[in-house]
Amino acid sequence: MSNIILKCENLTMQFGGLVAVNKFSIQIREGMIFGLIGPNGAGKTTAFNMITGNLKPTSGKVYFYDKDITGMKPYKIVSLGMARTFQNIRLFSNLSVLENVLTGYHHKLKYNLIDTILRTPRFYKYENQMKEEGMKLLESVRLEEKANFRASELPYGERRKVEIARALATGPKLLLLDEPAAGMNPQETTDLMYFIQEVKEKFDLTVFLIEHDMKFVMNLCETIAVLDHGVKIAEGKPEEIRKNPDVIKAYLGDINA
Amino acid sequence: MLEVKDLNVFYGVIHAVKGINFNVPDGKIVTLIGANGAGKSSTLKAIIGLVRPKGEILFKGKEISKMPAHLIARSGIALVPEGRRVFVNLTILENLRMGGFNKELHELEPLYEKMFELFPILKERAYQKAGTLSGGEQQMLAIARALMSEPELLMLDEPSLGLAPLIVAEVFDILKELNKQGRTILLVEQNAAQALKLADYGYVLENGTIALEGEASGLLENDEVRKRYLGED
Amino acid sequence: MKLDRNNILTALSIALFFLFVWWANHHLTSYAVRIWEDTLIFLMLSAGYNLINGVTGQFSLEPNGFVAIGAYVTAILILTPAQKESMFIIEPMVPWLANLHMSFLPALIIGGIVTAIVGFLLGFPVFRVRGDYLAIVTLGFGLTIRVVSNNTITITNGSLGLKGIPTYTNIWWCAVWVVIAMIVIMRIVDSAFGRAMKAIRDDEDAAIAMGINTLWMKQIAFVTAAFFEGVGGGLLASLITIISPTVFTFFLTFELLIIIVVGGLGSMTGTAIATVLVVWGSELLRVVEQPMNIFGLHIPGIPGMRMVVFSILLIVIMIFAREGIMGQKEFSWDWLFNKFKGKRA
Amino acid sequence: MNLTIVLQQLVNGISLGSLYGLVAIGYTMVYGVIRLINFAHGDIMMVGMYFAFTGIAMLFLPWWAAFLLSMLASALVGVIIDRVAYKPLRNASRISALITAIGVSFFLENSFLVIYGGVPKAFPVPSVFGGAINIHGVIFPNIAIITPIVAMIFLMILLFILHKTKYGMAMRALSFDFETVRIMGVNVDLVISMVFAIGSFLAALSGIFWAMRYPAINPLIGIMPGLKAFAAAVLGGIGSVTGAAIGGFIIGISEILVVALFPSLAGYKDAFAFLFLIFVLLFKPTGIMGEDLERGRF
Amino acid sequence: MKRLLSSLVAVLVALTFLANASLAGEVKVGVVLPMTGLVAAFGQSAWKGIKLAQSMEPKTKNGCKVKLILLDNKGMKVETANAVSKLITDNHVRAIIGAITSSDTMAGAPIAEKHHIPMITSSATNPLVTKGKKYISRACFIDPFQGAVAAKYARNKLHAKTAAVMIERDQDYSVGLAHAFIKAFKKLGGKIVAVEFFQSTDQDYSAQISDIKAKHPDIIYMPSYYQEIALFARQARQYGLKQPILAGDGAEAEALIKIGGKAVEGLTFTTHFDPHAAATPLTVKFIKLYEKKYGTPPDAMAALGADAYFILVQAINKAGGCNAKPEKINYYIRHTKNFKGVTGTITIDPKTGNAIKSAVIRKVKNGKFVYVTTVNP
Repeated sequence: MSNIILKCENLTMQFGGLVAVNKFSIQIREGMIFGLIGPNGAGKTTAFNMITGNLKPTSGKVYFYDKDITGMKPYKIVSLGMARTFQNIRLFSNLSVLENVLTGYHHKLKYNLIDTILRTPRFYKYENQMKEEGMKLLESVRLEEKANFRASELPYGERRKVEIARALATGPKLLLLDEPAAGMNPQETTDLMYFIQEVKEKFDLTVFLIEHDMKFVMNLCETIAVLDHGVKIAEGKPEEIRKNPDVIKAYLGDINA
Repeated sequence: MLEVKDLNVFYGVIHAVKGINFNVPDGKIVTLIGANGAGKSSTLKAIIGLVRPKGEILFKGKEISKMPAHLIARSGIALVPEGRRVFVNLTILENLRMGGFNKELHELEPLYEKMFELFPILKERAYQKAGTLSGGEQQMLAIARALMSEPELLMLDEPSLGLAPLIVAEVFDILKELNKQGRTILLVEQNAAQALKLADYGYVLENGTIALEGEASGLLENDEVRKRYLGED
Repeated sequence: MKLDRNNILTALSIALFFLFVWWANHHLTSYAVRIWEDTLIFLMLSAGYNLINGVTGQFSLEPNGFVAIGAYVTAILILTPAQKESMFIIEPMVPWLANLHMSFLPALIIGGIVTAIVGFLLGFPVFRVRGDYLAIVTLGFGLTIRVVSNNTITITNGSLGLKGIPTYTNIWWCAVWVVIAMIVIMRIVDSAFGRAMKAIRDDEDAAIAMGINTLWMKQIAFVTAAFFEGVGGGLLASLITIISPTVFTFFLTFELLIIIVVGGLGSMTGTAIATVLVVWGSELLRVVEQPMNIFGLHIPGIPGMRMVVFSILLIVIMIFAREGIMGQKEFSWDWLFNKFKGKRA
Repeated sequence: MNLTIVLQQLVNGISLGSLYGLVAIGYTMVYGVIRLINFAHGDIMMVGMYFAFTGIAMLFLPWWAAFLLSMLASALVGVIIDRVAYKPLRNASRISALITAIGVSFFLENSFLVIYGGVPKAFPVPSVFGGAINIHGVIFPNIAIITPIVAMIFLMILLFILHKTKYGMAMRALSFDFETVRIMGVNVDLVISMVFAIGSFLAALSGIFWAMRYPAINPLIGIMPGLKAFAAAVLGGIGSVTGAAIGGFIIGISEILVVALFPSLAGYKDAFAFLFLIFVLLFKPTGIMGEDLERGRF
Repeated sequence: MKRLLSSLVAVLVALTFLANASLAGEVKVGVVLPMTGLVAAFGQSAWKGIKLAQSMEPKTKNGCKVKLILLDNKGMKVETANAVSKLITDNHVRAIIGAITSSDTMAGAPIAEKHHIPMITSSATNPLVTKGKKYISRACFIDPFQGAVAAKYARNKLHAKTAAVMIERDQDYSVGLAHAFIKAFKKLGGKIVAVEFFQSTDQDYSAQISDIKAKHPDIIYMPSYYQEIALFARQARQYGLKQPILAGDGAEAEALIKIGGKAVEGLTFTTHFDPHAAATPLTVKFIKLYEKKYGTPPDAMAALGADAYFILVQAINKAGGCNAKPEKINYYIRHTKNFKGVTGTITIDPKTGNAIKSAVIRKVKNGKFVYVTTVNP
């Protein structure tokens, strides 16, 4: 039995009178790929934002390896080992691919401002070390040839990969992916599926993802939770979810239609 | 009804649509399918006049590619934009009114009634802000808003995006119904399977050019399409 | 510091720059030297401003406030106690300031440090808001500084201002400080800190998600800018020998804003080019106010036309060259060599 | 400090506040629609004053005709500014548009300086607006009473336009989404021109009342009220018309009352509006009536 | 873009040469005035006076044209310094008239001093402007004198025991003059019961008025500029504040009466000259020509500007006309004695460069400025 890496207890988020997420609880064990599905506006991204610290939950708790991280600043959560991507890929469009990845190392920067201004040997040592690591990371995701391209010059599918690589640079144990397959055709989606699998093995990750593409989620995830109108209506293995009457009623409809 | 000849769209140096030709015959549903970035949305934007294209666009035989967007819209084309883009700060009724912007006041009442008949959910919440609607309901509103101008050609940009499979089915049912009533529809979709099931004729866009075209039913059987766009091996 | 090609070339060009300063000081009219002094001070101010506004993308309108603080601190420190006593006719100066006196360099540095501290303290409240709200809040700060300097008579002498400030500033002081400012700022830009700042500019939420402490990065940019704007204020105070609250109006901020936008937001090279263009251009535009004879046609001088033409030029530049001269591009030796070899940068 | 004086100051503050409010509405509407801080807006106030001055003192028109013509001409100036200087920059970065706005502001100030000279002109105040009423020793200048009434009337008209006419609806929709409004068959440029026309019309109205209250006008007179009106717009929640009016009232009243109640702080008056604004923004970063900046408003 | 810029620069450079191409046989005089910016009104007035003076006396005694080169300083210190520097080293002027405000003048002074070019200011009244300077002189009296004249008049003629003072906090002119008045008024046994502050851009004085009203002073002293004084008077009278208002030379302008209307009736102020109690023949001539050219009587700024010009031309003539050396011109400016100028008889103290001249007290009566009395130094 492996450790529980992420635990949410009764997470609730209220915007004015609207309850976006209501008493959301899940447990994710180390090494698994966990999927969260649900229609638009069901509160999936809100749940994500509460976990990563972008939003402070109205009530409820988030634990990362038994450590209470509720309401902690996002950049601190990152340094604990949690990284994320965004629904509509948010790269630093004016930076190069390599520079995008290097920003991921920032929270463990080993030289300070004085080193920067005086260009001490320490600056050169760690700057070069970072760049080497960044290139190695890009090689491992087969993007090394694009290292000096501006992020905005890449095609869509590669941008998603860069975004994942950038998240990997922060050295996460848990990777959160917000609709990674959005806007991709079936071929690209299949590629991405293998890519996530590969990355997960290579970097020894736990993955938590939100997705719309049923096939993608069903094939990739070991456990799936379904969110509807802010409430978790089901959780289980893919085949269980597929057959769950509540899910069919609220979300899937007649899947063969 | 609509003839597109040698259409090109440029964004600065990026050549998004590279000389495509297609037709939308009267009373039919035509669909454009393809991957993200293939040029589908750009084509729709070029037709409605939101981007300035090179080439010829004939609507009911009249060249419209040089006209400003609001005049194209008035000539009888409506677009349901990608991501719905209802006016969240306006009420549902006001959204509909915006759709019928160029209608006389007395023409509006019967149109409202017609929309409420088609989409009963909108009637219940007519005086609420559109921002309070769920994603599926917003999609309904966006379609109703487009229909308010009584367009001869209805264009939809990815209406299924981000919706639960259940709602997607509902939306496509409505499109089928509209078509039955005689509305001509140009549909852009990534959800190729659903779109082709609905449409009469389909075009497959790849990198800004038309890679394949044919009867929708034929495309559904095409191996290449099955592999690349329906995700079947 | 490594002795590679780029560093040697940089050192050489700095030497060349100082050679130019030496030449200018000896061969140009004192008017031209004076405009160069203005240019260099403005370059320092805009380089700092560009760090916060262009590189970090925080739309701040603070410079006139910071320049004022630096100018006042430096001026108070280099004025002699006797001068201060004769100047403060309304109310005497607070005693601990009245008797402070020191030489120019420490006064400049203290001016910079005090400004940096103010910047640091100001950063906490203002960076709670973003975008246009940040603009209005910092604009309010500049205004507040002016009002405060009008009213804290025992420190600033109110609207009477500080007069007879010793003239230490010359083109050498300006040149050395500009080189320091440019080196420090460009080194910050070309480091992990600079990358983090640009990341914040491109997408702040994504930067947060990368584990970047965005408040801290904004603070580094803001405080660095404040330091150099403070030192620039000190140089300015000693150059014009008299300061009062009206020296540091919005117009100063707007001029700097124009410089960094015309040069290209985020590009220090662009800033340098634009500073020269704007400062010298504004001087050359004096022509339009003079009576002229062009091909026998006599045009009488219309006072005030310079500002009309200046504003029209500004609008035209914004409409037809909105990315500025350099965009976000930066001059570098690698870029030059690649260009030389005909390679893609 | 007795009650009568407080009352008198309150009337004063309301009247000043309604002038700020009228200008703030223009800021807020333009910002709401094209996301631009129209720095030249305060100068439109000045333009309105000079047009009215020209009408009365140089063309010898009856005052009401001069006022009306001035407001219409200022509305036209607003539209021209948008067409010439801002429209080409619709898709440019916000900062380039902002700098252009600063350029337009400089242009207006300096060209009026060249045309009319920098020497302040005495604004001819029609006798209807002169004089004062004395109620039990409390003196209310006529203008201080008329101003808020006129301002309220125009605010009501504006709210009617915004909420009950289709072009008003289009303005509200525009603040959310340009392209979608366009594909509804709406001539977006026309609607934006209307926004500028309305904003400039109200700014000129405010300018004329300002000039009757303080009948000395110069080409730089619009700067300070413009900045304060902008602070008022942000305070009220930029993008909200009612918010702008409320913000104007708050700044006008508090500015006058602070000086009245704490005369020693009079020197800090100009900073006060901004300090107040900063304070409010720290607790409610979107202003009093404002919603999230990235969403549609009005 | 680059091509556009370079051609722009080329055009500008070409224009500079055109503008600088000058004719022989002229004496160049620089003029630095705020023609734009917040104090543009004063600069524009002074320029009118200077231009008219030049048309009255366009040549030196030996026939050289006096060529005026006007540079705008926008009312800013940095610009003033640049302008002075440009005039001296670029245009090679032999003397400079300007600037208007004391602080702008002081920003330009060190440069003139360094190059030994005489600079004569028409209206900078702060005592520090000429202090310790060899090449800076002025055509106007200084603040302590004017403040004392006002205080004396208030105590002795108006028999005021108490006074309220309205100070424009961000104008050094106002602060300095108020300071001089308060000092002198107290010395003469008077009492200051209220000191009120306001800002240049303020247009509403109702709060200050309420406060003054509560303190019941005998007079109100408001050393400010005409626009503020007129607006203050209007509001004061509207709110029933009836005490006499006393002001300084900043009040003198037609606009005061136009803006203030009935409210400024009886307003009294210290100033430089009165056209009706004509001090010199030049006064009469100047006023006549001025009214003919501009349609209004000259204000103090215009008259002082003209005096600065006349004093300068006289000094140039004495120093040799066409070939006058700047040092020599300066010598004769500083040794101006009993010069019958527009604003009265002017003597410049060779040691300090300050003008020794009488002050005039005028008041508004029936919508016109009338002469009250002359106070000699």
